Amino acid sequence: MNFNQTDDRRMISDSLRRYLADQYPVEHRIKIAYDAPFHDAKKWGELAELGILGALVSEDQGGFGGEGFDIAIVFEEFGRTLCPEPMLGNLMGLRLYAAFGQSDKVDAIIAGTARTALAVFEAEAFTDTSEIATSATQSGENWTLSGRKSLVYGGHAADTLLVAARTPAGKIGLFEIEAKAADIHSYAMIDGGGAAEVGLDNVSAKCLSGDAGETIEAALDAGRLALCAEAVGAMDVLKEMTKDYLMQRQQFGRPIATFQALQHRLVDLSIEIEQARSITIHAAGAVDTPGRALAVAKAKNLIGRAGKLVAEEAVQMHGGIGMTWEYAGSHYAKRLTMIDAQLGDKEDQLRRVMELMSA
Amino acid sequence: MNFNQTDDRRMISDSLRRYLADQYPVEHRIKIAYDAPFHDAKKWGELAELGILGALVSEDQGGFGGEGFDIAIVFEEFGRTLCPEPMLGNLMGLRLYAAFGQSDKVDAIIAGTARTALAVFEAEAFTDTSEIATSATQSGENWTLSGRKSLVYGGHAADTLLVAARTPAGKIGLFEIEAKAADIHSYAMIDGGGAAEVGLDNVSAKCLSGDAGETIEAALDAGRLALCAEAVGAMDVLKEMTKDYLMQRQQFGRPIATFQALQHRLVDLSIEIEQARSITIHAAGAVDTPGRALAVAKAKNLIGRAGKLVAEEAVQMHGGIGMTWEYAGSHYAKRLTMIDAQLGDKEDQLRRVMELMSA
Amino acid sequence: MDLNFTPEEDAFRAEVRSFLKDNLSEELATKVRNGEELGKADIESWHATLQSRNWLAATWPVEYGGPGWNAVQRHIFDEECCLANAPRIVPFGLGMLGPVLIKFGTEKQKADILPRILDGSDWWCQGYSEPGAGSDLASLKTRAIREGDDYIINGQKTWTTLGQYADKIFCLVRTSTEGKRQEGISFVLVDIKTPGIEVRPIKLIEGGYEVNEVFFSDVRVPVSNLVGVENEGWTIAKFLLTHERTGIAGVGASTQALHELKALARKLKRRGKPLIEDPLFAARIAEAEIDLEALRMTNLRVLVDASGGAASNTIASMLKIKGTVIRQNLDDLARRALGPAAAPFPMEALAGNLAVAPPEAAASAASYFNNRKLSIFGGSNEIQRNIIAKDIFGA
Amino acid sequence: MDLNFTPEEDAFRAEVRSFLKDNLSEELATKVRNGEELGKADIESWHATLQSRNWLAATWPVEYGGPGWNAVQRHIFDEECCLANAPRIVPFGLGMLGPVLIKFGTEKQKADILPRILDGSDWWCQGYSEPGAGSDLASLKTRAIREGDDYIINGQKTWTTLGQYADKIFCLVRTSTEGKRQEGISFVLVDIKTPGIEVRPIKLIEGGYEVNEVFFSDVRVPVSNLVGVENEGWTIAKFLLTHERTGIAGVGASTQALHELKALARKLKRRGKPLIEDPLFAARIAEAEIDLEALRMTNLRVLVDASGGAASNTIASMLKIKGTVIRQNLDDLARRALGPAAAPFPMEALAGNLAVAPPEAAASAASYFNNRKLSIFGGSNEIQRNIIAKDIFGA
Repeated sequence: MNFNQTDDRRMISDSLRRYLADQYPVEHRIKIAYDAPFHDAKKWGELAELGILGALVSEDQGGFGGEGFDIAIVFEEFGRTLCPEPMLGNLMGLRLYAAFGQSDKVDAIIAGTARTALAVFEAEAFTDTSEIATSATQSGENWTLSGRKSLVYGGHAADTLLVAARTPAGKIGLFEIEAKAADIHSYAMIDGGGAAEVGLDNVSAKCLSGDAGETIEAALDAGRLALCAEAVGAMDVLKEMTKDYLMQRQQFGRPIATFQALQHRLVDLSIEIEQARSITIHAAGAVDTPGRALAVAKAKNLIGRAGKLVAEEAVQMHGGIGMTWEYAGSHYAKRLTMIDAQLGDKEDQLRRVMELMSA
Repeated sequence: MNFNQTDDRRMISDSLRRYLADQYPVEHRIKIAYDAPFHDAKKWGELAELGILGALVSEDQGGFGGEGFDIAIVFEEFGRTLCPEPMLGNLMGLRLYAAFGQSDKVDAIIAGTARTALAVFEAEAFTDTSEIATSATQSGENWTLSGRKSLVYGGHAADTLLVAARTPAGKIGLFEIEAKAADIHSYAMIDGGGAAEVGLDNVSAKCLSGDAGETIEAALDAGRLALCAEAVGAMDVLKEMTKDYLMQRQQFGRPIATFQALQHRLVDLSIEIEQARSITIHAAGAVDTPGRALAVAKAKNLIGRAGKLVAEEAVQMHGGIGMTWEYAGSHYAKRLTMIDAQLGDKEDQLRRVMELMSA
Repeated sequence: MDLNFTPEEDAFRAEVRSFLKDNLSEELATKVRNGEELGKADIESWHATLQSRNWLAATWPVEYGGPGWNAVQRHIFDEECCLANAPRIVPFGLGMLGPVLIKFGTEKQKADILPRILDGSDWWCQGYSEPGAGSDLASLKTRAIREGDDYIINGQKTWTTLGQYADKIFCLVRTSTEGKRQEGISFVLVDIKTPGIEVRPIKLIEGGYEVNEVFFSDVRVPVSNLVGVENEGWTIAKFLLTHERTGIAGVGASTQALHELKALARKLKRRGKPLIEDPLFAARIAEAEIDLEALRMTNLRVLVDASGGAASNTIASMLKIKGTVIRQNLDDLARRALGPAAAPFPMEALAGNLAVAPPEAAASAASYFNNRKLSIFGGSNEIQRNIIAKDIFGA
Repeated sequence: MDLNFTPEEDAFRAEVRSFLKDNLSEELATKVRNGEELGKADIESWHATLQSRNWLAATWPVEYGGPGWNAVQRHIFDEECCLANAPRIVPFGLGMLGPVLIKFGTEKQKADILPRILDGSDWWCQGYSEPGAGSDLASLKTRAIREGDDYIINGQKTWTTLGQYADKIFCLVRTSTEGKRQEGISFVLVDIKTPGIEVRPIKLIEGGYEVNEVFFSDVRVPVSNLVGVENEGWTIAKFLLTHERTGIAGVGASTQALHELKALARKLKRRGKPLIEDPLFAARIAEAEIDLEALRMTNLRVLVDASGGAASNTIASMLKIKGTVIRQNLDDLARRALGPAAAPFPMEALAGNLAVAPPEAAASAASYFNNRKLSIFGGSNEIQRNIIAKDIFGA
């Protein structure tokens, strides 16, 4: 047992941290994350050059990483700077392209010359794939898709979309479409970054798999792990900001950090953050094992709880300043809150744990 | 709208408070509550003389009270002194005897010359009556009961038992048996006072009603209201004890009441106690209305949550001394904790609220 | 003990309900229900509607143009307004300055100012908090130095709600630096168009604009604009802190939020079934409903008491804490009911022909974030706990 | 990053498991599982069993008769013992005094005392807390006054766990009242049969008897019983506070408690179905399992670190807080699983032919109440928070 990062990972993590600190100072991040195109499109190639995308898939699939710990280090750094680049959608898409042997696409995405996103969820199927209504119809060799996909992360900045749709056989298949063939409504999210609604009206598609349910679940779990790691990075920073604020802010003639009630509350945050870090490590170690679903569900549940606590307590302990757009802490708090809602919230994950526990 | 007690109720409440303070000082209570017969049998007649039992049923049923507020004032005083007399079982029994027009019994119980208890729950039917397995068999005019009743509060000190049993028609009937006809195993509870397991092996019984389910529910709700009021009384006292302890106990050279973290925690207790008081008033006002079930379920849920918080925080803030048998506070904490388990705990009550809410 | 409203109170409720039914437009109620930002015109027109019935200044005595209601009536009025999705009355003139003038103002001040509050001529805002003096109000630094018949004011106020619409601002300013911190503070009325005043918007966490910074540079104000006694403004500040705090629990607003939440949970589907049938989610709604039921009763206990005397500071602080916790929990549940669809900015969620969320819930995340302010502004919940602790421990 | 145990560690685990299978009697394991009070003989015989394999003094170096395990091995051993329902090792001689002597004792002390701990000749207990000095240990008042070659000890200790079985007690006593409160404290060994010592039982909240008061009246102890330097006992106290705190999280015990809880929830029925199918109850079990999973990993992170260096005080305090909260939550769930059947005293619940509760759960309420001590004794969770806060804020 060993909790040290390998040298390779430490290098990626260090260089990514330096790059993001340099290129995404928080004022810049706040400026770009809420206005179209909701990220800094020019930077994508540089991130690819740093090897970030290659780190997300394994060597035999064309990358040079792909383990849970690789995903975690990339997204933890993203969390530290609230980087709004559409990495989540590309992570999930990349892993699906890789799983179905689309090596050209994998190479292009790793090189930064193509971007993709995964379109799974729908207004009445936000938490699992069982209620997917988008349908795939086959006519000879040609497939077309009809339906509506919701909250497609990175869908605003993708060349191709991977769409989960119900096949005539009743299975969940995975299809690739050109983004421009769909009706795409892009928007900013309240915590920054973009997503899209995707309307599909007989859109012509390429079938990657007619029975992709379990593979899609694995890609979603990779995404959930990424969100956990992102949250850990954001929590660390927000906790530090809160601590600094408490030490600097004076009330009743002394720093409010000297008030025991606030001290104990910050201690409780710190404990939950350690727990969040631990469960994320646990999930990262399990993401390629049979224990994947349980470990990831556990992690995202705990992250959801810890993130909410950290966000709410940080804002409360900051007082008014924490309520302002101008103060970076408010954006960390929003991100931590809204991460929970992505790819199934803490109660959805708890339900998975309960199901796997009683099985 | 008016939150003052009537003069009659204030008189009962005042005289009961004086009586209990005089007769059940906490050292005495701790001595009697845990050893057979788990209460002070000599005192029952005096309580009856004070009019406590008469206060629990209405005038047209032979008493002189019977409203929710009457129940509440009696049990709040019981809670303040942790009085271990088997009043809960008698309350529920009395209301059932009254509901089914057994005026001789009602009179005897009010006079303190007879005691009863309600035997409803079973090992696999602890929360509602739907799973009751105890069976009633009719042969001519004669009924016999067979089965096993569990946690019969006051069953250790009753002359007659009212037993809920399944009739041949599949309904829940209510039957009266002589206590000595059953196999009774009495025991102390960890928070004081007694209860009994009741084995029934073809015990001859009198049928009060062949379809008593809803009436039994109403009696149980009266019991739940009583438990809520008892908890409010106990919480008030335990909070005061905790406050006094914090002000008197010195650590690091000053009273621990000066530590802000502890102050804020005692404030949070105080708020929950006010909420508990309010929801109990709400339930007391609703116990004879169509809103009874919802109001009582709400009250007992909140009481369960508040009681646990108050008990755990009081022990924690006392430190070691709160862990000792000798210190009265530990018995208040136990009572507050275990009240939740009686007649359906906070989650059982929450389930009732959910059902009534969605209906 | 009698938990029923009197027949008179029931009749009053019916009267209010019927008035709202006839006078609150569907359009305005929908805006309120959907959590959309109201414009100045929306608010002014609603104030005028209420004033047409003499119901605008709920806490004012009849002689000054109020309806002369007692606390229970005010509670009923508030509850009905919330249930009907009426806009909240902007409190700075009506709920704060009005009562202050009625108690501390000169006859001339009352005669000049009160009617203009009622008829909407003046929109008042509040200049209390400062960057370094939020919950610790007594440490305020904005100076007013006497120069002949004027004060010259320099300093900065912040968190001035709806200051962007205001004609006037009432301020706490420091007129003396001697004595204890609470001494030397005065309560002064200022025309916001006076030279030297600048109002700058503060954008809040969710992206909305409702509070401001107000800067004072050599702002000249006639001494006749002083309310009460110079250097004794702290008395007025304390009066406002304890005045009419029975509405502080927000029971009406939370009741309406609970209604909306349940409607939403019946409408939205998860795993093929209405969300309200999900036991975990339903359990949280039920607990919120129970907490609110208890708070309603706590509030009524205080109200009925306050109809005769004054509510204690302690119980008011309890109502503030629990009321905000409950409201924030309801907001949290509404946001979570939507799942990921809560994420887009409200306007973007509804734009185009691919709306992400139902209109009445599109602002749920924005409301959740915005309402984090409830436990911070107006004396943070930490300050409220300190107040209660002082009462409990007598320290 | 590698979250797997090494093949050597896996082999070690198998070895421990097999030893427990062969050497832990069903009868003793059942007692432990059911939460029954263990007698002195139970404990002594189990200690002897472990000592027969040289596994009793887990933290001692080989030269003193320990197994020489590293932290990960100790963790594996502890986890397996918990899962097998082995009795906990009584720590006062083995986990506390032993390491103190090994670090601070004279050669004679080590030679005289350590073997008698291992072979069970001496049962040690701890004389730390006093009525006025619980979490604030430095304020202790028990005096030891030098008289020739003896100390004369007067004072009172409390919360002395299993003192009723003890032959010896190690105490912190005040040998000087000069300087700071932490100065002037000494660490002294006392034979509990010395004239002037009285051990009185303290009955705990749930009715059990495991702690005591120990009174000292002119108790004469040879100066050679001093460990370390006179007036520098605080160094030893601090050493003990930070020594081997990786077991502090109680991960093994909580894991076993979770297993038992799930088994119980599968066995008990509510509304005709196993309790584990009740979504609200299952959700609480699931959350407890998640928290424990995270704690296990936090603990391993510390352990692996500690195999090389020392665990930080802060993280040890975090493990204590979270570990006790999780354990207390599991106890709470087990108690609630039983519903009202948790109420009878354990012995009464099982008496007669009308047993109220399953034997393995009959003590669940008693355990719940007893384990409220976990967050109080050994430095309350409030003190742990103070320690962490000091680290965070550097104050």
